[in-house]
Amino acid sequence: MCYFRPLIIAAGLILLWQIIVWLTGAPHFILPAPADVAIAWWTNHMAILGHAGVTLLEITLGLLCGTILGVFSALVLAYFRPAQRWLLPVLVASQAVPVFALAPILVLWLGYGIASKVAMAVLIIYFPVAAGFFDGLRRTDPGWTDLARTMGASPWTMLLHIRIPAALPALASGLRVATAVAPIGAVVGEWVGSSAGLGYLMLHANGRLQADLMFAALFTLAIFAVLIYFVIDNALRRALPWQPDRSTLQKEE
Amino acid sequence: MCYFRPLIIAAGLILLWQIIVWLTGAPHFILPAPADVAIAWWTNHMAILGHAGVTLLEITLGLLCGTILGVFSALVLAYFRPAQRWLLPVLVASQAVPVFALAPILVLWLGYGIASKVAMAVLIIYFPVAAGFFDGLRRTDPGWTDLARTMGASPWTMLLHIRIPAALPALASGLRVATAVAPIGAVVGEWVGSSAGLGYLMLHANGRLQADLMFAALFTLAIFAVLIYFVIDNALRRALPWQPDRSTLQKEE
Amino acid sequence: VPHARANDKLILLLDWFINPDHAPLFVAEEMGYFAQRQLEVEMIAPADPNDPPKLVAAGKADIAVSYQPQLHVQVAAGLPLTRFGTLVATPLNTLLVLKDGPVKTIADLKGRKVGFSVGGFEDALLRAMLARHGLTLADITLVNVNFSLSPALLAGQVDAVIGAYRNFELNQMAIEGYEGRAFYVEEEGVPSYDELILVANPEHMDREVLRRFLDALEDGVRYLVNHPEVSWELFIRGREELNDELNRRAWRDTLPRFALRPAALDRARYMRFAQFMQQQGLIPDTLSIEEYATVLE
Amino acid sequence: MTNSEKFFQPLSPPPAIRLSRVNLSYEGSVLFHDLDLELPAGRVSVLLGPSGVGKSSLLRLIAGLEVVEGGGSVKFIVSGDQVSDRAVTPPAYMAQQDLLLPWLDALGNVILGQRLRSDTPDRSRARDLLARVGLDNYAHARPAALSGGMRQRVALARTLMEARATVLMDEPFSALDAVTRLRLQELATKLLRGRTILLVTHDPMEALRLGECIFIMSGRPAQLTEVPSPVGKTPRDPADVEFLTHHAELLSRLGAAEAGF
Amino acid sequence: MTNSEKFFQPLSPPPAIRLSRVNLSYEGSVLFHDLDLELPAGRVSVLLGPSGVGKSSLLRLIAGLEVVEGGGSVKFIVSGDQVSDRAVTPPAYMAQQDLLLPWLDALGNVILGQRLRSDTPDRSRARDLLARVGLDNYAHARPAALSGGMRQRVALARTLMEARATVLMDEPFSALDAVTRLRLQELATKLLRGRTILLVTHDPMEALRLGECIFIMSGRPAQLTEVPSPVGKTPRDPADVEFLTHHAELLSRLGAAEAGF
Ligand SMILES: Nc1ncnc2c1ncn2[C@@H]1O[C@H](COP(=O)(O)OP(=O)(O)OP(=O)(O)O)[C@@H](O)[C@H]1O
Ligand SMILES: Nc1ncnc2c1ncn2[C@@H]1O[C@H](COP(=O)(O)OP(=O)(O)OP(=O)(O)O)[C@@H](O)[C@H]1O
Ligand SMILES: [Mg+2]
Ligand SMILES: [Mg+2]
Repeated sequence: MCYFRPLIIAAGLILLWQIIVWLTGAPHFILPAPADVAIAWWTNHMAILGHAGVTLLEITLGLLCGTILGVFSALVLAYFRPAQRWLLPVLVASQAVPVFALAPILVLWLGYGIASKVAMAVLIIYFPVAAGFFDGLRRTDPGWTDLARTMGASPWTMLLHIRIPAALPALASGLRVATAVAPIGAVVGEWVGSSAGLGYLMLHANGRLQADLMFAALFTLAIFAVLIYFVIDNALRRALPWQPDRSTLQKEE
Repeated sequence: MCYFRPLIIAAGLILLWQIIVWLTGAPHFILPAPADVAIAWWTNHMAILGHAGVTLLEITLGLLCGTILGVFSALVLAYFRPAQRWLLPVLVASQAVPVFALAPILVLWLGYGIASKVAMAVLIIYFPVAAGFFDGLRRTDPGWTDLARTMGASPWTMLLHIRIPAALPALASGLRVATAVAPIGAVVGEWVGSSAGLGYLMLHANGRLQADLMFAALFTLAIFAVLIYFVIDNALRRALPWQPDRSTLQKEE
Repeated sequence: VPHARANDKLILLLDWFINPDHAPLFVAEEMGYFAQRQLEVEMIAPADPNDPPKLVAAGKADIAVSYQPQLHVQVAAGLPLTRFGTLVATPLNTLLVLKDGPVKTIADLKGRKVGFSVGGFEDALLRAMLARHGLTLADITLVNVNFSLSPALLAGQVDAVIGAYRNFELNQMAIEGYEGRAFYVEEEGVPSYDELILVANPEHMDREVLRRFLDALEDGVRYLVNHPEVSWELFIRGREELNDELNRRAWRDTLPRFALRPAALDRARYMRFAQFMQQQGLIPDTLSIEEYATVLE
Repeated sequence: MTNSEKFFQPLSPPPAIRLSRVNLSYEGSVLFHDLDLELPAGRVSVLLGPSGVGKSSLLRLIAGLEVVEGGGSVKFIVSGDQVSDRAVTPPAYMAQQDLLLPWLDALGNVILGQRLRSDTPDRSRARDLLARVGLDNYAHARPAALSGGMRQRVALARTLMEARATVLMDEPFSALDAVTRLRLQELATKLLRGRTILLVTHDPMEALRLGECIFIMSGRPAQLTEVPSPVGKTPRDPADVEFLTHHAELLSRLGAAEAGF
Repeated sequence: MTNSEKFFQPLSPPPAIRLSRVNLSYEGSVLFHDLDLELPAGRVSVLLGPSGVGKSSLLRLIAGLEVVEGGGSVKFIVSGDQVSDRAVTPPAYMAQQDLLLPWLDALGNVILGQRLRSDTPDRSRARDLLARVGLDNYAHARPAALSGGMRQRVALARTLMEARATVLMDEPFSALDAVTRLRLQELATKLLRGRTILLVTHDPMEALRLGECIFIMSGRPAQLTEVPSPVGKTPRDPADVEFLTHHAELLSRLGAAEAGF
């Protein structure tokens, strides 16, 4: 059952899509039917999978760097009052910068290699991580920190043994959001200028009016997104066994 | 002091920017110096403010609808097991859809008015809200729900009086992220065919290499982003007085 | 200007943000030529130039400004579209390099980086241009620079860019203090084509209304060519953000490129270009011209 | 007669509670194996036993918060052998932790049950109960601003507010000083008279003062033994000589229970 | 002599604790006004008082968790009048709530202090202490899987693990059954002998068994009264006649304290 879940989910997404096509009667060059997309997928599956590999690499690197940067930002924010006054606004402002403003700058500094794409993805990914973790760090039960202070904790051990573990559930929340936006982060990164990746493929297909190919790539990306999300969600639940977590609330009532 | 804070923050951002310009020696058509941008801002301030009004409206509507939709999604997810199997993947997949794939569809369904722009913004804004609140709803202290069950709570009152208040801090976390991404949500929304708004202005300026005008608009947007973030952050803290919340952890150690 | 009677409403999607390429449309609007013909034209700018033809094909707009090369691809892909007018009758596309850069001729591109913004057929243009100099696409590196065609060139990120407009990017570089060298595509082995055309959905279009539209547009072009200075004032009226050095220069350089007879169709030229598109593998076969172009009587 | 006393008028006959052959285990460790217990109707039963033996788990089981494993049952018997569903006469449950909701003030916590059942909250009765537990001035204080004993008193008021025919209380007076404890024992006995009560306590004195039946839980899987309780109406006077004998005996039994654990 | 007993060898002279003119108020309500208190060095002082009077607040104040308002001071006096800083001999503090960290198992919670001070954790002593509080089999259980009394015992083991010269304990035995309580009282007295202890309790018996000085806190602002404690070495035997007299007197004083509150 557990192994079929992704397939069922994919089937569900396809069904939903077909229903939307039926209901709205959208023309095929704007929203192609799943069958057309399936054909396009199959005809181009080598190309799609090749591009998907690139995007997957970007997603992975983006998530990795984004998480590290986010965690680091949150710690700095939580521990230095000036940081909160000066860094937080900068971080918030950074979220308002659109790709096209940043793209030339990133390319100028980082070139057209993978670095500029990962940087763009990181910009999108790190914020939910930083904000979630920072919120968690602000909310530590004062009872625990009081206890730790009487035990002679240094700022560092307080962080390591009390604040960070206590903020992990909040970090996990942030990571979940980050995981969900990571694929679009990678795609946006590819707009910065690239010659490979699902984002590039989509842009290209869009330019050539190959809506079916574009949606085939989009579908691949969506499946990635869902898979990565559930893998990370599962890992996070396993990593935090002490955390009350009802995956559903229905049974109880 | 409190009233000068935004000014000081703006000054800080400008300084940072000038330093980056000096350090990297980026050409002015890629990263203009603050002074040039200030001139561009002043020469075009009527246009910028006019466009800013449109974007502000989109941000507000996007945040409003996004929050409502996010809260609603989280509740559905938390309360119906099938929803979690079917809806959650769809929500996650929705985060992977790039603008250019969605723009024609949105225009097809919602026309050229503000609706399609707000819909795009909502797509970006609602997810952090939904994910944060859903996480909060999953994590209710089982002691409280047990107590409520012995008191004869109905699913509805359990939700209203126990689960929702207990999840409010997590919802607040999600809302903070949503607030930070709302401006870019509005800008991305403006790509869905528009003739007004800061996003339109930026894209327009970018196309014609008016980097100074683009950055003037971007700076306006960033100031908006920071202001909205702090207003909402403050409101959230006030709304949850029972929540332990150290705005900084420094003093304690 | 008579406004008394009920007008025919037209939604017109521009190909991109408002710029001097759209001058005849705005002059016609400002001079009241549309209104005189009982037309009310709403002009909307998209962020993605690929969207307007799709939306016209889907019946969400009446007219779109699009590109001839795209038209061939779109019709081949089954979109119900037809060209019924021309706005700019020559290519604007160029391959652009820095004048004092290492590239003096197209042959010098061997082993170099060429930037492009994904539009769908830049690689085909480039392939045709390179072929005349005994090169293939394998001899160069194509880089998608998406949002930053001229910045990439000026900052030395790429050695050339394809897709730059002769009336814009050259002026842009001049303003920045760089001199550019443009290789005009129609001089380098690509058959000449109409850069900007007007398309409509042949299934829904009201020929009589579109004809009136073209008449108004023709009046607009005529006035524009006869009174360029007054027209400029009309163009920037209420659009202050357009009033800058670049647009002024572009305005001047675009004037000679507008189609003076917007309704006219050169069938042989369209068929020749269709053949080129087919040779480049962009379309499976050359359709009969009736399938993608219309002359409104 | 005050508002709350009126409310606490004797009810229609309260149910007896019969546990038969209940089983419960946590992660492989068997807590209860075929455990039987009968709590007489309308009486105060007291449960004592070493820490960690399973007293709280038994209360949770009766409250319906743990699933009875392997064929056992918890029945609420109204009169004769007529079994009533837990849903009809659900027991009020006061947990070992106070479980106050941090976002509600003391008053809000007391009327929580009515809110959860969508009844109109009876604020005046809640205020009266808060006054009786000595918290008249703290009706609008949030739990974070209350001391441990004050929080426990709010939780007690909340349980009394439920006014159920069966009441399960897990160490309800453990955080109170001796004097307040005596006063609240009296209050609870008075307000809950005629209901079926199960009270967990660690204080043998409390057990002897309040208990009409006294059970000791010991061992793993847990066994229940009933010990004789002093005669006389509750709450009893601890100065009594008979009381002291009982106390000594209870202590020695508890010692034995502990040893066997 | 086991590992932990070795560790608990008498220390260099423990400090006396002197509070002079301390003030504390919460949201306008004055809890302490110019309060003075001297806790003798190396002795067990016991603090009793009605619920909500300010006992926990006093402990928090001594532990350095509340800021002393308006010129008052909390001093740790080593010998004669030599004042040592709190930082030199920080008191161990066992709060009224167990405050176990849910992500650590029992053992992890016990060695938390060493972890926080970046010392190498002494696992064998921690295990020994866990065994002494009766939790040998639960070293690797997470707090969520422990009963209330077991959690309190882990918190006690954690406090003993600190082995400080001054120890502040807030109702450390409140969730334990009578027998376990006696045993752990003995354990604590043995392991902490010769240290300066302040113990808050609600149980007059416990106060009389363990206290070398007994203080009653009452009123608002709170007043402290010292009451005479029984003679003899602690832990005392409650069966004693003198003990019973003391008990009766203490109860009546507590009643008075309550009435005045
Ligand atoms: N954070 C706070 N904010 C406001 N008031 C508080 C706060 N903490 C304690 N108080 C008040 O201070 C008083 C004393 O509290 P404290 O916890 O010291 O009482 P206590 O003597 O330990 O009582 P108990 O025996 O019930 O534990 C109480 O009336 C309480 O309402
Ligand atoms: N969620 C759980 N998971 C695993 N074990 C549990 C869980 N809850 C309780 N236990 C175990 O069940 C046993 C009984 O717990 P319970 O809380 O019923 O004890 P108790 O008799 O109430 O003790 P106390 O007097 O200390 O409150 C304990 O040994 C405990 O470790
Ligand atoms: Mg218990
Ligand atoms: Mg206290």
